[in-house]
Amino acid sequence: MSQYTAVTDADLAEMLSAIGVGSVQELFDRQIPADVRLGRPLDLPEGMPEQDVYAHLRDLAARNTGAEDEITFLGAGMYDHYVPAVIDMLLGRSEFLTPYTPYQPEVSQGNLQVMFEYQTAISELTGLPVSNASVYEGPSAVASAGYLARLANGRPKFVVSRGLHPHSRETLATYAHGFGAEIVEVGLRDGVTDPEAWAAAIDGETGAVFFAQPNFLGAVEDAEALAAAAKDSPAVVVGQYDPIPLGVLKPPGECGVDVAVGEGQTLGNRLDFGGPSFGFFAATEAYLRRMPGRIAGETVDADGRRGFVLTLQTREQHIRREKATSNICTAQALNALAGVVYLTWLGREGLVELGELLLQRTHHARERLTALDGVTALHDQPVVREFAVALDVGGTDGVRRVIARCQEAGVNPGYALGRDYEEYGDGLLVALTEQRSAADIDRLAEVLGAAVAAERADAEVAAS
Amino acid sequence: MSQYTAVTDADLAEMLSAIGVGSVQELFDRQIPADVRLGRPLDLPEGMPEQDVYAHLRDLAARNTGAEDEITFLGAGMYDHYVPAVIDMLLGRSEFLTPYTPYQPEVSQGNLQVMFEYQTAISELTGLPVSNASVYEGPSAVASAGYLARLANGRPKFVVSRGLHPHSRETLATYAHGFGAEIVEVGLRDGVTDPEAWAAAIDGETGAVFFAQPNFLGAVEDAEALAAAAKDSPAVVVGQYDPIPLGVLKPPGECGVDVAVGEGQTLGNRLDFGGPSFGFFAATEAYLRRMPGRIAGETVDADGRRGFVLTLQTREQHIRREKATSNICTAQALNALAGVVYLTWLGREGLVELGELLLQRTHHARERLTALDGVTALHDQPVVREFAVALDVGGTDGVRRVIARCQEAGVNPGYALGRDYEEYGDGLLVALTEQRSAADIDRLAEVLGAAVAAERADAEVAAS
Amino acid sequence: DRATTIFEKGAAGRRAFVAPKLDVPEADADTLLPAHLRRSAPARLPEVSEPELVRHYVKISRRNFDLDTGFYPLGSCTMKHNPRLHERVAALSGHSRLHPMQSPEHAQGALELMYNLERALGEVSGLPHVSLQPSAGSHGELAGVLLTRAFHEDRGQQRHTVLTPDTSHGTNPATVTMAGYTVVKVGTNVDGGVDLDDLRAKADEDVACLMLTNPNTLGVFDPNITEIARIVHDVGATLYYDGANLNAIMGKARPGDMGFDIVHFNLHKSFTQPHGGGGPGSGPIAVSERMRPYLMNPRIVRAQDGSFDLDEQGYEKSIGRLRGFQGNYGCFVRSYAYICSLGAEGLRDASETAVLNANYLLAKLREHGVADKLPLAFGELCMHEFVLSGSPMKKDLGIKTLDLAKRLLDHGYHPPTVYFPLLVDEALLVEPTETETKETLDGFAAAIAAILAEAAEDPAIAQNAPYTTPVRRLDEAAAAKTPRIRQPIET
Amino acid sequence: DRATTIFEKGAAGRRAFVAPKLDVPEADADTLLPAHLRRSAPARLPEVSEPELVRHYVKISRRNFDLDTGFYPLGSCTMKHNPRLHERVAALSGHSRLHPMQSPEHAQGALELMYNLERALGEVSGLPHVSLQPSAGSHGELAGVLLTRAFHEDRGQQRHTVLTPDTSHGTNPATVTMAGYTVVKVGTNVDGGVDLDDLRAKADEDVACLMLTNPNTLGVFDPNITEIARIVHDVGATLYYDGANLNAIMGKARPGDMGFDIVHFNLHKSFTQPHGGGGPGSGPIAVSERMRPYLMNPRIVRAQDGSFDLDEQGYEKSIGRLRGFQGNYGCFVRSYAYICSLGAEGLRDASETAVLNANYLLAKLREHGVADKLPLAFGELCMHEFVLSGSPMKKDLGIKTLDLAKRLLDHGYHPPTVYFPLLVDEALLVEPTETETKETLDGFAAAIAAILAEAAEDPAIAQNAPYTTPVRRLDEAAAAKTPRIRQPIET
Repeated sequence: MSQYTAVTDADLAEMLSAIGVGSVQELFDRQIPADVRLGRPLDLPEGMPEQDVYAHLRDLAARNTGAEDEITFLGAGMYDHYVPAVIDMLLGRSEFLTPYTPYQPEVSQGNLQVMFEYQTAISELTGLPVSNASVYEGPSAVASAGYLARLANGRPKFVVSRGLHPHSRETLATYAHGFGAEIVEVGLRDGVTDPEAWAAAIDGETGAVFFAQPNFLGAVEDAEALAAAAKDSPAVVVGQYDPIPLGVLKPPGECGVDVAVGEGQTLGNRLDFGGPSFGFFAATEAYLRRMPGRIAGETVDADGRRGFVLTLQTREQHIRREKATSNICTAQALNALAGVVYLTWLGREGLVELGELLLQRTHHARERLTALDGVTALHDQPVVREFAVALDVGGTDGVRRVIARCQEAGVNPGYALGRDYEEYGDGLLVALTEQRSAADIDRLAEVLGAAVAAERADAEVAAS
Repeated sequence: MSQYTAVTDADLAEMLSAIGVGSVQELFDRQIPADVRLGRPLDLPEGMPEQDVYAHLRDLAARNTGAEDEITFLGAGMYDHYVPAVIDMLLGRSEFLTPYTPYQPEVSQGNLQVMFEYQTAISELTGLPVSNASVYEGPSAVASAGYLARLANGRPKFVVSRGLHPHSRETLATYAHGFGAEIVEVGLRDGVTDPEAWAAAIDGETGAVFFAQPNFLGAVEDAEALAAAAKDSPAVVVGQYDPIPLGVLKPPGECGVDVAVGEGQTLGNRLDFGGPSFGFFAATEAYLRRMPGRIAGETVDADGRRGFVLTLQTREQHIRREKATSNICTAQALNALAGVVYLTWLGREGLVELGELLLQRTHHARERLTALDGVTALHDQPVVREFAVALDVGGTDGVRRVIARCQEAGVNPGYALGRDYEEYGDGLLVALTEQRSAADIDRLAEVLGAAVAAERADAEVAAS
Repeated sequence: DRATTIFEKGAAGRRAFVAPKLDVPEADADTLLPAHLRRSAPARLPEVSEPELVRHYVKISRRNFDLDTGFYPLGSCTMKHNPRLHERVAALSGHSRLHPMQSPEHAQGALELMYNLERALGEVSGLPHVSLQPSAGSHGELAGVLLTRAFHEDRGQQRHTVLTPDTSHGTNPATVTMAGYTVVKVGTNVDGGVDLDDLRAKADEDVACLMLTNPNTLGVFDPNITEIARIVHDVGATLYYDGANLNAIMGKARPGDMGFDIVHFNLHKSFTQPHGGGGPGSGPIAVSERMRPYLMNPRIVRAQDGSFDLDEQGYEKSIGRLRGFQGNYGCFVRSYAYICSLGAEGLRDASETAVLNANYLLAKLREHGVADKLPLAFGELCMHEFVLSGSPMKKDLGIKTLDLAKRLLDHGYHPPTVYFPLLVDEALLVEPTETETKETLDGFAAAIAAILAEAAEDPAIAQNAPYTTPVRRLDEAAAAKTPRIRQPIET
Repeated sequence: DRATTIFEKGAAGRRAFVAPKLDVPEADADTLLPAHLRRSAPARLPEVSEPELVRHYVKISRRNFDLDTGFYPLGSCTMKHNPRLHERVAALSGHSRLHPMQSPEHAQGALELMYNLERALGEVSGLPHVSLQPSAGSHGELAGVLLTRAFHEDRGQQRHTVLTPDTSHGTNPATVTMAGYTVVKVGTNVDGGVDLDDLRAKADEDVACLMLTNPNTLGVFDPNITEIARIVHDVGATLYYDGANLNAIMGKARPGDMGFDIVHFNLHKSFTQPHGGGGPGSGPIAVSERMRPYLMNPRIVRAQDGSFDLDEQGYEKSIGRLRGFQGNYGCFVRSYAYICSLGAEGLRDASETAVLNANYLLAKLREHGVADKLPLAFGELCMHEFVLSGSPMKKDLGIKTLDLAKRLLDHGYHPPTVYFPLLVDEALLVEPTETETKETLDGFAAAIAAILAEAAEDPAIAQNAPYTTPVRRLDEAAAAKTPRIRQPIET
């Protein structure tokens, strides 16, 4: 018996007697062949009282530098937005936290309605009529869009902008290798997808095209133009979107995008070192029955009252098995709840205000940093919440050292682009959220300026 | 309109029209005379977005040294026991967090049952048949017991052991000055209430006697003997108990105590810099109708189903007004909920195990510290979770400096008794909880030993 | 199902707690603690696993009505929305695990917070000297009356009576008695304010204090407040402000400017603490210059260098302590966060909206034509709350205020306060608060109208309500007659 | 009341969000973002105040059945108690606000936690090489089949089929297709295990893998597992272990010791994550030595000095990434805390009690004489779950398994999984888990018996159940026919 189990000695005697066995071990001995029974205790540490587990996990936490421990401008796919307290409270409610997938809709109306509301919010955000109730996260959502295209048109070629998040490109490649599709990558020019190379890459064998908005360098792409280039091909046009900038950016539904996917972390979810969060997945009406994952739909009960159910389940693995549109089962219901609560908390005006604020602060930060010695803009495209600069410090190793210098001063200046882009070895990707004030930007400029100067001085000394 | 109010411009127009006034200001102008209207904005800072309020409160928190920031042996009335996570979760539920006093029992059965269960738990803990549903906190519970005695027998003299918490003695004195009772203090000898002085102080004019178990020096009193000394007087025997040691100590109900009160913080409540917590208040049957505060009782509903209500309300201020047994209204329902959940979490065996563990660790810590140069026991009485030592460092200022030295090394060694007891100017009160391990005790011995030695060395230098 | 308590659940030997190991050399336990001091049998606490514990309390929690689920217009209690940010910031370990005996140098954040809160409360009340110590409003009242006693004693006077209007909260007279004074009631005039003639007749040199709420429990702001203050001060008494109704006037008027000497705040009302099923609360007091010397110690002081300290002797003529430590700090954190969130403008908006909502609800009830059955007890307008009299309803429809209240439960609303204030027959004290929407107020007014219409057809429906609640009407008389106040335990 | 969504609440202009002030010099917004890239009209999100938001979601939450309120024996889902400690530790800012791109030097605690968790999972499964990356069980399955593909390709082989038993979870065949293979079903023998003859017949050089659950979804531990492994390995295929049922064997038997090459864990099942209404989950995989080179990158490595790093090229023949970043770290924290709390002995106790509880419930149902209406589909005993067939019940009493399930809702229980596994007619898959008490199991068995007795009298009662739920039976066909999958918004 542990703190979580409840079989007292008296219970045990009664239970064994009812079953008709002499011991618990007998239940195992009679069912598991001796040669595969584990004849020893697991080689794991002894269990601990709650207070000690807490202390251990707290000690581990203390050995991480979180967003409360430094002024961070790290982005590159996840962003330190403020998560309002109502989200903690609602997600902590047993009623949302502990049920499973709403297989019994009569006692799952809370979850099902949340899904329905979430789908509505995503549909509004993307300007697309169809949303599922979430997939795992961003990059696998991109890969799932690839599988949708594979099922929809069977064409073997995927044209992928190099502006997509590196993890999205890698994940798509992993999936595509399985179901048999070939990736053609299109490079960036002036910070955005090279329009000519993009158009040239798309042909009758193209099953899907993929771009990111904004792209990994923070640049706003001309999504309409990218989509238009695929208009005459069979390709499914897939856009990977950062949802927060959609407060000010033209939505995919108005740009000719067929499937809009993306990372939902920024919508009310913690950073959590990368997960759990959720991926959103929205599409035009044409792909409704190709969608992966759960979808909630409205209906009525036996008394004619409004209610919600999981619908179009014939797409899903538990019904269709090998013919399913996806193998996804457990997805991210709780994280999607955070998403719709966050969007509700922001509200119609708030999302726009947030976007406009980021636009101004990002512009200001770009101005401030590119005014520093040794710092230049990597591109001049419009940016909403993230931008890239080049540091004249001799490439990726220099950039990494500059970052380390800044972190020593309590500022994390961003992401070294050289980790993923050889061609931007001197690149630094700087992200803003509403939690980074003008004062924080000043501090970044001060610390980064000093770090670049110090790095260059050290390099000179080393060279001399 | 703020984030918490919801009157849109359209709402406002409709509402004013329904009321028949032209503006909100008119509602005030017509009701508040001009000469007492505030004709200017309040001189307070501008409101802030949630993220900024969070950041501000976090910055303030960071400027405190909490029990997560040092190894602390501070006690002296509140103790750093581990608060299990189930308590946060249950207290955070809207259903417990946000209702008010259960004036409508039909929709307050949750709260009322919690009160009933809490009363049962306190009754079991104290061995007394009657418990109310909580009072504010420890020291005011002592004072409330004084008021009960005042109403019960009207005698003007309170005999108070100097072993009571200083805050309890001060609070009792403040209250007693109001309702007219005189305090006679009985000193300590060998760490416990001087039995002869105690017996001598009690007479026919004594309305109540007060002792603490364990007392402020951590010593276990002979409660039975103290109570017996008052047997032939009209006095109400009041014991102020620390609830955790009641796992191993003889309960007040078996010691001749009439009213047992105490600080409930240790039962599942946070330190919170001193509050909110709760005071418990238990008594013999004779005082049932003299009890202050809410009491829940069992009854049946119109269909014969078991239910709970506030009962014996004719004691209370909202019914009896100036004839009430107390003026208490809002008390500590949520903290008392933490108390009963904590006692349930510990369980029948757990409370005993905890007491035995503290007994051993406290003994060990006393042995370790009194083995240090310059550290001696202040008394040799049995101790359960706290003990007092004397530091040979020249009095209270020296003790304070020793404490500061220890804190610099990350250990808070305890409480300087000289803050409250002139006669123990060299005293240090050291408290244990289950969160202070043997390794922590070792560390304390090491740090305290070094600090005492350093203090004495400095004193020698200064003297020479 | 029969309600079962946690003591009726579980089984011998089950547990949620895992004890830390004995990690010190084991000494003989009986030597450490001799038998005559020892407990002979363990307290018969519940024996359950963690899953059982969680399920029990989650389940019974759902037998409560709560503010997050529905409208809770409980007059005089200010059941406004509780922002969840406050729970988050109060839980930060630098606040929640700060020991009250920590040295001030290591509690600078806490002391600054308390200092700032004192200043904010001083500004809102117009009384500059603040002590945060009292644990609740009633505790603040006791502080105020004991301050009054100290004030008079300091002047060599022994006064014996305290005046309280007949509209006052029950805590006022109860406090007066606890503080060793005798209550003298003052009447109410036709407008719902203090009867000035009665006051003048009773105000003499034996009066220590007049305790007043303004607006009072009728929701009426006393227009004669300046005159009242003059009368009271003329006989050398103090004027005490019961802050329960402060939510009506934040940023609009200040007790200090009206002539009050002492005010208590209910942080859990005006400054939105979760009410927790009846606590915790917090009842700071603010006082005028002449009452300052008697305030409770310790006092928070700020040094020249900006650092903070707790001065145990800060007030030399202090009445002393009213409780342990520094007060309900966890509550201070929440209310301070509230003040930071709203600022001056937000606090004023709160009071303005509270008064707007109350008047709108009153108007809406009139629109529904319920005024003849449930007339407003006094006046035409109201401040943040109003009192209806159910007397005509009882006479005409045969249902009492209690019946109306119980029937409201079936409509999904928490009823207003009933049978208070005492001077109004069949009183219904309604306080909607500023955080409710117009839609909610509309729905509530419609529900009242529907219940009255229903009663006109069949009063028995309301008389036997509620029907849809976890239990139906409970026998309170039986509970009081044979008190069963704890679970019997057999083993 | 009609269910109303958040989009039907509130009013234009209301808000819960207060935007931070523009604190930088304002630039011309249209210059920063040209019109052709701009949104022309805002997304029509809800407009509500914070109180409205809270009340809406609190209210609808109460329309869910949840594990903290009642028994939830949903077979194959392992609905065991969720310790609240896990939520507390996961919320610590050092975990919850750790950026996934933080440099490893600044994430040593996180990497150590993941490293320790990998080792623990390796020990529990008997397969030493672990990747925590997959987001859920189905994602782990995909990883496993893609690893299998890489394994064969590395040997120059293109195989085309994957074997799955007809008892398998639906995710298995769906995964096979996604990974570019063709499903070949393998039959079940009379004991509920794999039909060895059928397996031998189908196991050929074109088979890439056999995906198996053991115990399988019938709750049957396949006694021929060693022989099965031999057959599979003899044709050069891999053997995949679907870890959904791991809760039956922790500390008792290990997939690695049975001959499996790859196993996925459902942290949200065996290692108790809150299920969140359908996620998040986490689906780490563990593999044998020969599968190691193909594991997903990045790999957590420990240096000589004890420090940890993320090696993006840790596995040279890696199949690549399956998602962004390092996996669902928030889930790792919780499951790691669980393993720390229980230790070796506690995990074994969990599985032993899970199996004990399942067999006891089965025995109790027999005691109630329900076995003739709801016979056990296979065998005599079971592991942690068992499958009943409602076929005789349907024939004799006229109620289907679905009716029984719906009627259980009226008794306050969440029903078991219904109509799965597919090969059992009218299947009812019951998994009580180890965290339930004997009293709960007794109550559930009695409820089943009562429903059968009731149906013998009047089957219409169950046929039309439920009656006491927030809504009654819902028209799923209508929902699928005319999908309404979002709220229409007018303005």
